[in-house]
Amino acid sequence: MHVTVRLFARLRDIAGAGELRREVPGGATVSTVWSSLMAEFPDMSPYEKSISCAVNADYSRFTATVADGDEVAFLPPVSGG
Amino acid sequence: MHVTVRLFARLRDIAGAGELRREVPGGATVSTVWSSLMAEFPDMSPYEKSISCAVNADYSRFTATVADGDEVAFLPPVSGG
Amino acid sequence: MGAGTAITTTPLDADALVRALDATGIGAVATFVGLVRDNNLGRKVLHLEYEAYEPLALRGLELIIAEVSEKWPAVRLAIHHRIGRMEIGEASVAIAAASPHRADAFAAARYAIERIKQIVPIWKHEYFEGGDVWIEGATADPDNVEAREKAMKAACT
Amino acid sequence: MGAGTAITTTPLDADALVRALDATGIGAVATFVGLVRDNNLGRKVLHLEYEAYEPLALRGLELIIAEVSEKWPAVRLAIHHRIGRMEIGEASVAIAAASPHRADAFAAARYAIERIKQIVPIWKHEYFEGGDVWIEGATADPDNVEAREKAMKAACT
Repeated sequence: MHVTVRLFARLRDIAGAGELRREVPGGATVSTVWSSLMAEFPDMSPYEKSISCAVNADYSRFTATVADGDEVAFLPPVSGG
Repeated sequence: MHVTVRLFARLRDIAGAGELRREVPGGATVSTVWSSLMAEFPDMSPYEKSISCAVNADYSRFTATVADGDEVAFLPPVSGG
Repeated sequence: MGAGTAITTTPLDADALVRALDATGIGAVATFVGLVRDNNLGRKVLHLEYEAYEPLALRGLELIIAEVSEKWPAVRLAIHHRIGRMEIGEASVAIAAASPHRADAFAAARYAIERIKQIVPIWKHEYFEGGDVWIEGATADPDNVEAREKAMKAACT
Repeated sequence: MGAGTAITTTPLDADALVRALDATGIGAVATFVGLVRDNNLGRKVLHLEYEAYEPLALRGLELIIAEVSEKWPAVRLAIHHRIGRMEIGEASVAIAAASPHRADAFAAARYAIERIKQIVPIWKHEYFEGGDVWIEGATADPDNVEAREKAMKAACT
């Protein structure tokens, strides 16, 4: 199955794109998606501790299972205001 | 000597005027002025504990001595804002 | 730069207060506007009339600005108070506090409104359904340490 | 009534936010505006660019409004956040809180700006003299109880 990965701020800079389409195994969690992303872009590793995530534009957990067609977003520490 | 007494809000209503010219003895304090005012307008007595005063448009104390021509103001509890 | 303080009979404009402040290095602006409420202590309010001892009221506002500068040196503060007749929903007081950082801007604006209610010689005459009454709040004494501490506490400092 | 929340590329207007709020029974309006500062951590800032995950950022603002309604039921709150390029002195965020009484209006506005900085997926790209950097603040987790308590504490409640 496939998910759309959304990346922002420095993560977007590291990947060179704000949106990636990636194949993931059935039963994959957000964590699975993040791990393959780190394997693909080692420069993202420092974000392991500070990243948060969203699935289909709602706050989510890394333990959440993803489904085919989901939009999985990784959020570096925010700095709005 | 003479002072100008300034009254506001309910004190003004009680006196029927916002400005009075009154004769005071030499060496009089703000307290002296207030006492004669209460004698003249007994309805002001309830304000004894809550009143504050100003001399020549500056915050003052009841113990302050007044001089000829001074403007002595009595301020009921304030309610701005 | 407009006036940092005013006692005026004309409608207030919080935005104008903000524009009047020196904006150099500013990252945060907090404003407060007090409006005439349609009810008070269970009474249906029809309108208000504010009276001031104008020269002393202006002096009181300047004193508050000095107190704020002492406590929060980076804050620029403006306070305008309206007097005369005001209808429901109209602004009786407007405060603007600008600062490099938000904590100080909030604290200064909050402190200022508390101090206005404590020490500035302005009186509210409430006309309600069935009568009218002078509202009497605090004994105006800028040297009252307890009152000042209460205002600081409200400002969360 | 205008929108209570917005993520927008157009300049912000705190006054418009206030006008958008239901004014029934209101006695106090507190606003907060965050502006682009000319310096940060000793760097001379040239301009900023804000990026958002827009649908989630809007959801975050709505969540903050819900949190405020839960804590301060009488408060009406509006939050607009600007994104895109902003010059020094321009407003990046505007908050308006209206309430019958001032304490709640101040607290709600103060709480809101803290929560924005904690949970809303917006990122600040700082262009300064000599380079540029993504500013990274808080890990966005609306369920983080400690963060929420910190925001409540900043709001002095």
